[in-house]
Amino acid sequence: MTTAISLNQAIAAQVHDGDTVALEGFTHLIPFAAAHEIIRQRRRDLTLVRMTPDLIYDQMIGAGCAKKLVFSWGGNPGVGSLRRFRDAIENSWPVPLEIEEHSHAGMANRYVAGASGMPFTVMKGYAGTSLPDNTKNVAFIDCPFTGETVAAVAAINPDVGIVHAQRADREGNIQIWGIAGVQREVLLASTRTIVTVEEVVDELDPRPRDIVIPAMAVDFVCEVPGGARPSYALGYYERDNEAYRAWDGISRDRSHFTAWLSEKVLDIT
Amino acid sequence: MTTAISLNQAIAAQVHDGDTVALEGFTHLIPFAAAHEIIRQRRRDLTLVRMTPDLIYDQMIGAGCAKKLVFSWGGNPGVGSLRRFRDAIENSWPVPLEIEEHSHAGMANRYVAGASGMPFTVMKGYAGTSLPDNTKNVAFIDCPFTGETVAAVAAINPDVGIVHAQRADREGNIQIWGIAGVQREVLLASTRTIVTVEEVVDELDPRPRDIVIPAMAVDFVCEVPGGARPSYALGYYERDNEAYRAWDGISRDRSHFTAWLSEKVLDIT
Amino acid sequence: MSESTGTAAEAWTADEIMSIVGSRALRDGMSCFVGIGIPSTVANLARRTHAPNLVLIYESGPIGSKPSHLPLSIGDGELATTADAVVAVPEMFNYWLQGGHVDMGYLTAAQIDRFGNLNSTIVGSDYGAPDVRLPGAGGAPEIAASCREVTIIMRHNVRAFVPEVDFVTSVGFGDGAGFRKKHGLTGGGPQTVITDLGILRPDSGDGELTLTAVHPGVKTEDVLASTQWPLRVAREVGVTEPPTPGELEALRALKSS
Amino acid sequence: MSESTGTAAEAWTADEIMSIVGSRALRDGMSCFVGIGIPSTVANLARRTHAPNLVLIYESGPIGSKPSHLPLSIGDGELATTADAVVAVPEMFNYWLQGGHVDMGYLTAAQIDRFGNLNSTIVGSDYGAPDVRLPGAGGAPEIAASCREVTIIMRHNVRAFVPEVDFVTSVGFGDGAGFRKKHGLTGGGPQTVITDLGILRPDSGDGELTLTAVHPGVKTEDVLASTQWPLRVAREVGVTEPPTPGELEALRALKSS
Repeated sequence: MTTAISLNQAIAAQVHDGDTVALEGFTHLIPFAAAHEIIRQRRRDLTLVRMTPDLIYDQMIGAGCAKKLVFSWGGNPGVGSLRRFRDAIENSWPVPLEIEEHSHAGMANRYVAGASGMPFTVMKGYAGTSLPDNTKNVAFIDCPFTGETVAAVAAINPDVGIVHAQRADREGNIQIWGIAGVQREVLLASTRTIVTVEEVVDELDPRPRDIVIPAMAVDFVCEVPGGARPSYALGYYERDNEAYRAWDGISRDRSHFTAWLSEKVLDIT
Repeated sequence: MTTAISLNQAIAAQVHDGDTVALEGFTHLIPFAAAHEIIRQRRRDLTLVRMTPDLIYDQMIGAGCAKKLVFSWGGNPGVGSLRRFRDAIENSWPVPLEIEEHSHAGMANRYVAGASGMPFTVMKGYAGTSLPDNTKNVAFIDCPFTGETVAAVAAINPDVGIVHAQRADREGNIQIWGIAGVQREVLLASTRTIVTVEEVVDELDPRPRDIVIPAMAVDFVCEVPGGARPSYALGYYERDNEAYRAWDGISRDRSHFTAWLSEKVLDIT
Repeated sequence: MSESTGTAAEAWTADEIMSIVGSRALRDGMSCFVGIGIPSTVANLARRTHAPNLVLIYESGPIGSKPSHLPLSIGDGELATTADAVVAVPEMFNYWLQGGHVDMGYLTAAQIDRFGNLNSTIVGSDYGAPDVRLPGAGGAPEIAASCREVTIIMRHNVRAFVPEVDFVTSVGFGDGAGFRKKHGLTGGGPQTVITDLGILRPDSGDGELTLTAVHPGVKTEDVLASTQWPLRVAREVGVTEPPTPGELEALRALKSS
Repeated sequence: MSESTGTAAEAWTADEIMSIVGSRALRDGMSCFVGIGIPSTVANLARRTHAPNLVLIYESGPIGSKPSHLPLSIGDGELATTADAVVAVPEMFNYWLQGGHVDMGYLTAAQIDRFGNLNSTIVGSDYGAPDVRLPGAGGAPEIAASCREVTIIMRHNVRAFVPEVDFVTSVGFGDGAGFRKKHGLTGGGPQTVITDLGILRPDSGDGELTLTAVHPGVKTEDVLASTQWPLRVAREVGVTEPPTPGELEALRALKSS
C-alpha cells in the first residue's frame, strides 16, 4: 500500500485545512522538513498534536497554521521558552491558539489507545493535579474488580500522522534505531500517514537495537535526507544544539521570526 | 539487585508451595529447566499461569505441582492434545486441577496491566463469547467519553515470574532476540523474578532486532545452557519438533509418563 | 471424497481440494493473521502459488514471515528470522490486530454453527465436565472480532456443523443481524467458510451460512447430509474450479517440506 | 550567596552548593528518573563522584545512560547510545515508571507550596490568561506520583516558595495527610527539597515542608524571609557539609563539558 512520492506531493495529498495532524519524534527524528512543507502549502486551522511542541510547532504556530495545540511540554529543551507558542497563547499572534494540555504519560497513553483501536485507556496519573480541570479528555473511573479509582484518557486518532525515520525499504517497512518515542503509536493511531526517511534502501539490514514498523501502517514514504534537522537522526547527523540555542533569538520578536520564515522556509522550493 | 546463583538455589529461594507462578516463553525460550527444578523440589498447590501451557505445564501438572491453571491455549502445537492437562481436567489425576481460561489477547493484556501497576486494563474482545461466563476476571465497562462498552480484564501479578533468555550481562540486564512473547511483561508484573540464560557475558553486543530488559526487573540470573530444550533459543539451538511429536506417546498413559518423569526429571541431580 | 487413482480430474483428496480452494481465498498483497493448523498450510500454499506478496502474520509476533518449509508451531524460529518485523505479543494483539490493520483472519475450529460462530474449547453441555476438552481460545476470539474479514476452513461433517456451538469461543454473526455491531466487533466477520465439500457464505441479511458452491463431484445433498441443521442453499450453487496441476504440486511439496 | 573570591570555605556559588548537596541525595546503585534542567546536572554529577553505578532514566526512553558530557535535551543521541536499553515512551511511562520500578524521581519547578506540590504550568490566577505561560507538565506528574521517593531541587525565593501553587502540575502531599493515598499515588512523594539555602523535608505527620538544614553561612532567618508562608523549622537545624574540592572540580568540569 505504500507509495514513494515527493514530500510536496505527499503533503498536498494527505494534509488538508482543518485536519488534526500529529508530527511526532521525541527530541530525535523530528520531521522538520514535513512541517516546513506544510507551512509552504499554507495549510490553515490545523489542530496540531505533539507531546513536545519544540521548535517544529513554534514555527508552524508562528506561521499561522494552527488553531489548536494539544501537547504535554512546550519548552525549548535546555534553552527556555517557545516564544511563538507563548505569543500565540498570550497575545493571539498571528491567530488565536486554543490549547489542551496533558502530561507526557497521558499523551503517550492517548496515542496507545488510538493505536489500539480503543476509545480510551486507563492509567495512574492526573489525580490531584489541576490538569483534568482544563480538558474533557480525562476522566476518572472505578476498577470493576477492585473498586480502585484510576484515570481514563480519550484516544487520539489524528487525521494525519507524520514521522521521520532513518530508513525504509521499497515495500515501505520503516526502520528506526535510538530513541523511538511514540513514532510507532502515532503511525498506528492515524487515519493517514507519511514517513520521511534519510534513505530508501533495498534491504533493512539490522542496526543495533532497531525496531521495524511494518508497511501496513504506512501510506507514503518520502526520501528526505536531513529531514529532521536541526533535530537529529542517529547514525546520520547529530542534534544541532546551536540551532536550538539560536532559535531563542530568532523567535524573540515577530519581525525577526517573519524574516527567518521567509528566508528559510517560504522562499525555498 | 541481580544475583547470579544456581538454578537450584534460585528456585528454592523464590518458589514456595501455594505460590502463583508464571513460566513464560511463547513457543520460543520456554524455561523447561526451571520447571524441572520446581518438579524436583516437589512444590505443590501452585497456581500456574501461562498463555500456552505447552509440554512444560503438561509435565508440571502430571507431576502434581499444580492446583490451578490460568491459560489461553492448551494444546501441543501442531501435534494435538496435552494429555496430562486433559487427564487432570477430565479425571483429576494426579490431583484435581481448577482452570481459568482466557483468550491470548486477554492474557497478554492481563500481564500488561500487571506490568503497568494497574488493577486492570481495557480491550476489545470477549464480547459475545462464552469465556466471560467462566471467569471473574473479565468485566464490561463503558467508555467515559463515548459510552461504548469495552472489555476490562484484571491484572495478573504472579508471585514469581520465570523466563528464559539468550543472554545476560553481569549486571543482570537481559537480552532477547527473535520471538519475545510476553517475557518483558511477566518479569515486570511479578513480585519475584528468575531469568535462566544460555550464557552470561561481559557485554551484550547487539544482535539483530534484539531487546534488552534492564536489570531493574530481574532478581536472579541463572546460567543454564540448553535451559529451554525442547523449545528453542534463537542463535543457540532449534526447536526439537521430534521431541514435541514424541511427547504425544510419552504422555498418553500415566505409567509411561511416570517412568519418563523419574528418568528424565526426578533422578537428575 | 477419498484418495483417487482415477482420472486426472479426480486425482486429489478431499483435504487437498479444501486446502487449494482455501488458498484461493487469499489475495496477493493482503495481510493475513494465520491461525494454527490448516490455515497455516493454506496461507503458505497461497504464498507459493498466486499470492507471493501475502503478508503472513503469526500470533507469536512475526509479521511478514517467509518460511521455506511449513512450520510445526506458530512460533518456529524461521517465522521470526524471515519476518519483516517481530513484535511482542501484546503489541501484536493490541496494535496490529485490534487496531484494525489486518485484512484477513484465517481460522479453523472443532465446531461451527449456522451463524458462523466457532468452538475450540469443549465438546459437551457441561463446561465443568466436558465430553472432550479442546485446546481453547488462543488468538481466535480477537482474530474473529477484529480482522477486516475472516475465512474459516474445516472438514464438513455433522459433528462439526451444528445448529448451535457448545461453547462460543469466537463470534461469527452471534445470533444473527445486528449482533456484531451490538457487541462492538469491528471486523467484518466470517465472509467465507471453506470445507472439503464446498463453500458457504453468510446471508447478507442475517449472516446465516448459505451454501454457494460445491467442489467438483460433490452434490448439494452430500452437503446437506453433512450439516446438522437445515442448511440454506443459494439459488445457484456454483462448482469450484478443480485444482490445477501446479496447485497440487505446490501443496504436496509444501506438505512434505 | 553570590560568587565568592574569598576563603576556600566560601569558594562556591549558591547554585554550586545546591547542585552538590543535590547530588548527595542520590545513592550509588539506585535508579533515578531524571527531569529536565538542574536534575540532569545533579544526577550526572553524582555519577561522576560518589554514585558511579547510578542508573539514569530519561523520559525519552534511555535506561542506564552514561553520557560523557551534560546533555542539552533529555533526548540527546548520546543518552541512547550509552544506555543499557532504550524503550518506547509508552513503555517508559507505563511499565517502568507507573509499574513502580524507579527508586527516585528528581524534579524542579517554577513554584512549590507548603505541601511540596509543584507548578510548572502557569503563573497567575487565570489559566486562560496567565501572567506567565510555562512549558507545562512533561513527565513530572507521573514521576511525582509513582517513584519510590521524589527529590526536588530549586532556587529558594518568595516567588517560588508560595503557600499554594497557582496550578498543581505535580502532586506532593496535596492538602496534607491522607491525600496521596486517597488519590492512588503509589510513590512516597517528595522526601527531600534541596534549595540554594538549605534542605526541607516533609513532616512525617501531614507532609508539610520543614526546614531541616541550611548550607554553611546561611541563617534560618534567610530561609524564612525567602519563603512566602510561615515555614516550619525543625527543632535542630543542621548545617550541610561544605562542597569538597573534588565535588567542586567535578561540577565545574561537568558544566563546561
